[in-house]
Amino acid sequence: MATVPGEFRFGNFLASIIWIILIVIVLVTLVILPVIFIVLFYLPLPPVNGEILTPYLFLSEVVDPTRTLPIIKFLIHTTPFKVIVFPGFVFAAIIAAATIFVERKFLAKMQLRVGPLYAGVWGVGEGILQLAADGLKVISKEILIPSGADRPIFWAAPIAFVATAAAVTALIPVAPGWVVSNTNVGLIAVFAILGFFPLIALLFSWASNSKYPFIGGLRALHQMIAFEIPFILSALSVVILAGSLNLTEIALAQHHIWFILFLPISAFVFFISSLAELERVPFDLPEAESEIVAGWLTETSGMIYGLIQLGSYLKVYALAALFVILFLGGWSGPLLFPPQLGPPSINTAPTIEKMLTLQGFYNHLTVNATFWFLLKTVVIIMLMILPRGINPRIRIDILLHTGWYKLIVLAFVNMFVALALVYAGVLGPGGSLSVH
Amino acid sequence: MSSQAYQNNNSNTHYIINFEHKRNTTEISSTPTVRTISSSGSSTTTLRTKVSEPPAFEKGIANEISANFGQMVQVIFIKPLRIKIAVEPHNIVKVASFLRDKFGYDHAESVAGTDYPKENQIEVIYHLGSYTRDDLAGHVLSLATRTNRDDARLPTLINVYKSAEYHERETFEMLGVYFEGHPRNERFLLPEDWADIPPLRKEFRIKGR
Amino acid sequence: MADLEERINESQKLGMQIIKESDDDRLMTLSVGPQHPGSGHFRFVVKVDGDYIVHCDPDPGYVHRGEEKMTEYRNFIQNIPHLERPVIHDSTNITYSYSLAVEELTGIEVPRRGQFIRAIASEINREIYTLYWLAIYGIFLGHSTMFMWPTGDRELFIDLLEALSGARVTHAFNIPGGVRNDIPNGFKDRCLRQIGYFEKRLKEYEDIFYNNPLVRQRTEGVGILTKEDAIRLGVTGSVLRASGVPYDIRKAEPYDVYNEIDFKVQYMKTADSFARAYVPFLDMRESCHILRQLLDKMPESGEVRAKLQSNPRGPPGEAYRRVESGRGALGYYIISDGSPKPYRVKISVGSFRNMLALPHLLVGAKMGDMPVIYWALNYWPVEADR
Amino acid sequence: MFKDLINPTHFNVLVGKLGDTLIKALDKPLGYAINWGRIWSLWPVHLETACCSVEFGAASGPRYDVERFGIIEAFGSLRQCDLIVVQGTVTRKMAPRLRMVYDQMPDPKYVIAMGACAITGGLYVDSYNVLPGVDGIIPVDVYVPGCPPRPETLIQGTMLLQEKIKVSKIR
Repeated sequence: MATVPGEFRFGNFLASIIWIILIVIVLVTLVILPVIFIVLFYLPLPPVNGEILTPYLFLSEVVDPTRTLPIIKFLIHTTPFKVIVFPGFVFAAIIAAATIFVERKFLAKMQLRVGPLYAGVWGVGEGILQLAADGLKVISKEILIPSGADRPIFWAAPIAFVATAAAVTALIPVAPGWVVSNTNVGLIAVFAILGFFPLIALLFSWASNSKYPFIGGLRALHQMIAFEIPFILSALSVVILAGSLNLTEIALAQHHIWFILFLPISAFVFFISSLAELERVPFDLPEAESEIVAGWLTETSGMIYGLIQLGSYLKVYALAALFVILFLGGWSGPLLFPPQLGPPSINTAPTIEKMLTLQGFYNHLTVNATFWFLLKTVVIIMLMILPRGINPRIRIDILLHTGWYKLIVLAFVNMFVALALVYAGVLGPGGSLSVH
Repeated sequence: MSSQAYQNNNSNTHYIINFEHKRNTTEISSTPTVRTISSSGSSTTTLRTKVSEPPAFEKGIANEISANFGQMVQVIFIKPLRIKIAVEPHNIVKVASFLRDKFGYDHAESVAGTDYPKENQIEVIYHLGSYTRDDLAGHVLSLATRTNRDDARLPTLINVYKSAEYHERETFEMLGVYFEGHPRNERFLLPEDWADIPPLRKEFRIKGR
Repeated sequence: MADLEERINESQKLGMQIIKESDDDRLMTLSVGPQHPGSGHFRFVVKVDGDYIVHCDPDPGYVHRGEEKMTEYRNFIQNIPHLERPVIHDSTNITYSYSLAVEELTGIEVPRRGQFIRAIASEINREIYTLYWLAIYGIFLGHSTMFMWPTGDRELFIDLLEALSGARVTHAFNIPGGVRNDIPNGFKDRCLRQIGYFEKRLKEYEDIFYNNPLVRQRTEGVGILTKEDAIRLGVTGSVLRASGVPYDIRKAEPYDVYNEIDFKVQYMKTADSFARAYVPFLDMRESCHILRQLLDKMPESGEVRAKLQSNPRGPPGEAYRRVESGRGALGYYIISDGSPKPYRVKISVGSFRNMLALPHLLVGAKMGDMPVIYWALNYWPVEADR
Repeated sequence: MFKDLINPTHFNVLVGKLGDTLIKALDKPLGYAINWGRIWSLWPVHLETACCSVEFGAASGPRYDVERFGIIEAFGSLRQCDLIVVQGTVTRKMAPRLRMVYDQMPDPKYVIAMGACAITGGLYVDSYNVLPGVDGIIPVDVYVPGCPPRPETLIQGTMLLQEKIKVSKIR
């Protein structure tokens, strides 16, 4: 409801418009242009299709469309882009944000209600901006640090939480070439990083210096340690079949037959222990509301809470993607996308049409791989959201009992099946069914 | 039952409750029966008729109690499903354990304290019910005692009826009746910093009235 | 050991005071306070040794509003609105025994149709209360769907009572002398339709909650209240019936029209938290059955309310009447001294009596069992504090 | 809109509206966005003071579903919450706890006094243990009358609070 300001005069209105135009001119000339020049003149620019990219060439190419595409293609393949945008943080953050929104709507529909509705009312859809609203509010809230709290750890732990979650996403290959770090020991690196989480939970709860977080932190520690071993054992049987630790090779090994057909039990064990790692509902003990007031998150307020929530949903994406790579064959799937977007035209098509069909830029294999990878990850994420609607929280000793006794045994069972397959020569290195 | 008068020959205090209501004269155990719940058909309710003969079953229980305790127990009234007996404070524990063991009144439903400033007395009534005996299922026996209002002290019935623990504690807080032997005669429902007199006493006026 | 002694006396010389590590240092005292999501308006201090609860001390009184004192300043009819506030979602039952006691004192006789409508309203209110209790029990177990489904179905019952009395929860419908007004036409088949739908929904509750293995794992064998303990502690209602004592006031001391209804008292013998959670569920199913009988036995026409003089009063005397509310036997002990205002009203509620079982059950239980045991006692703090 | 142009007296009002939206949208874009964020994600603290909590539970149920407005009720710790709904009577024993909860909450916090007892002591104004109205201990933003207020009234109360936040200055 716009209220008419008291003493409004037309002159003020005009003055404010001129004032704004002035600010824009000043900003552009004094800030933006110098930055561009510095980037162009000081940073060594890479050669693009044969010629050294001089600043002037770059500026002229910005105008000529046929040249912009190769530059973009070049920029995309550099590592900073991979780390920040595609298979790295922003991609995972977008999926994490989508997971939060979908979870609230999905849960609401399961509970016969509507879920966030009015947040994005400008015709954008029925609640799509709810996440933006939560984010903005959480950013703008005051951060309360309890009096006896250990200040440095209190600040470091949430940042470390998000960092480790992002680190896990960095190791996950989304498409054949698209992985941040294609190390040969990819799987072990993932488990090493996942080992950080209980440490961070305990450090943070210890630093917040109050009773309920302390209990929550201990529970987080017990829970994650108890479920680390079946987690690794179930992945071990995949390594036996795939014959290598490198995640890309594991995904490639399942080109014909996904490992879930051979290792259903260890897939189940992997899924259950990833639920426990993520503290999802059946294993929601570290932040059990009705027992220990939001567990180790009790003292988090404002942005610290925001960071931890972002980190935990990044972890949801990371572990879902890990499940997809280990058991559902990563990005293997029927080819759905045409080799070129446009008609099979000759090279001399006008530049605009070439640009529209993303001539030098569109690679149908990558797009197809990413599509299938995303499809499977979304399915797994929905599976991870489902138990929150139908299951209660279990008690800490039942949790530890299932972790130590039941899941480890199950993980072993499937390992024998894997070994039998390898010795029978069906799969594994040199096996009849295996890829190479 | 307008004004009850029951005497207690060993202590010379007379327990006479006389309300201003002067209508009917003192009767020891007149039992105005309001409603006879007949099991058949509609429940006929007789309006305030004086039924001289109280129901047999309750009469039997009351007689057995008074036979066993003679003068110590005073039967106030016997109504269908309700018996009220009055006991001296110092032998209430004996009567209570007798009731529990002999008759199977195994739990105390509630402890109601009432303040009679005119007689300078506080009456505490234990409503005893029975879960074990089926024929006693609907019955409630009110065990009443009276204590002086100024230093109200009563022996606790916790050892006989564990279920009366919180009720007695609340009566202490609300009426100031100190229960000897009760482990925790202290603040229960009222705020910690309650400095006023026990609120359910008649001279405690609530604001504005 | 010698140097330890030496160091101790030496430090005492310096004025330092060393306390030997007693039991208390190992225990951590937690206040499950009025703000804790695991305990509504109620606080209990819990001493925890690791994951086991060693000592529990309930501290009610956060919603003590002095109902009993206020009854002495209002006449019989004026007490109805504020006497139903302790359990606004079971308001017909909590004022039911008050009306019965006042009728016994003042000698009013309730017409037959009024008694039937009163019984119908109290059964619907029992459903509303139990559904709210079940919803909170779900959220205490972390089962958020189990909060939403009963709360949703409860709205339909609230519509029924809203048609009856005009208000969503605080009906003030049950007054000494009968019922405030007659039922609207079409109420009967609307009620039957709702009961039919509800019985199908009860089946679904069983599938998602009661037969859910995780819920079973979490509640079975937790907080065993043996039959002798239940009787000794004097608990009442579903807590008592879950320990194997088939005691229901509607059967033991039938009031109004309940002696014409044949229904079975639902009870279980396993005496653990699951039994205490399942008995209210069986009660809900049984009260659907009762509602059907009430609806077709109700006389078609007739008065619903006895003619009352302006300020009903009766000869001095006392009355103690009880009713089976959602939380067990709910009794009113009213002493009248002949004036229209009651001389003393003592409300004996089920929650206050069940509270005694809380420390008894929590000692020795695990931290995770705390909400499971606490809310299975069918405890509504607002009513316990009165 | 066009009709205003013709009538000169309304010209100033039209321009006023334009100027106002312009100033608000541009001068404080960030503030406007943050206010918008706070409006659509009010997280109430889990504090039940008395019998109105039944109606607050019904409000977060499927039929009235306050989560449409971004109000999620199941928050454990009060560090993450920014809205206290005083659900009913505040007794003298609950008052210090209520004040303590209010102080523990992070800064942009709002209070809705729900029910007649929270506003003025309502039905229990003459009881010896009840505060006549909660304004004495915590500053109240929105009063929601009723005993208990229907969930629709509660939602209207939250919408009033949202209007209040929309025009409030960014602290």
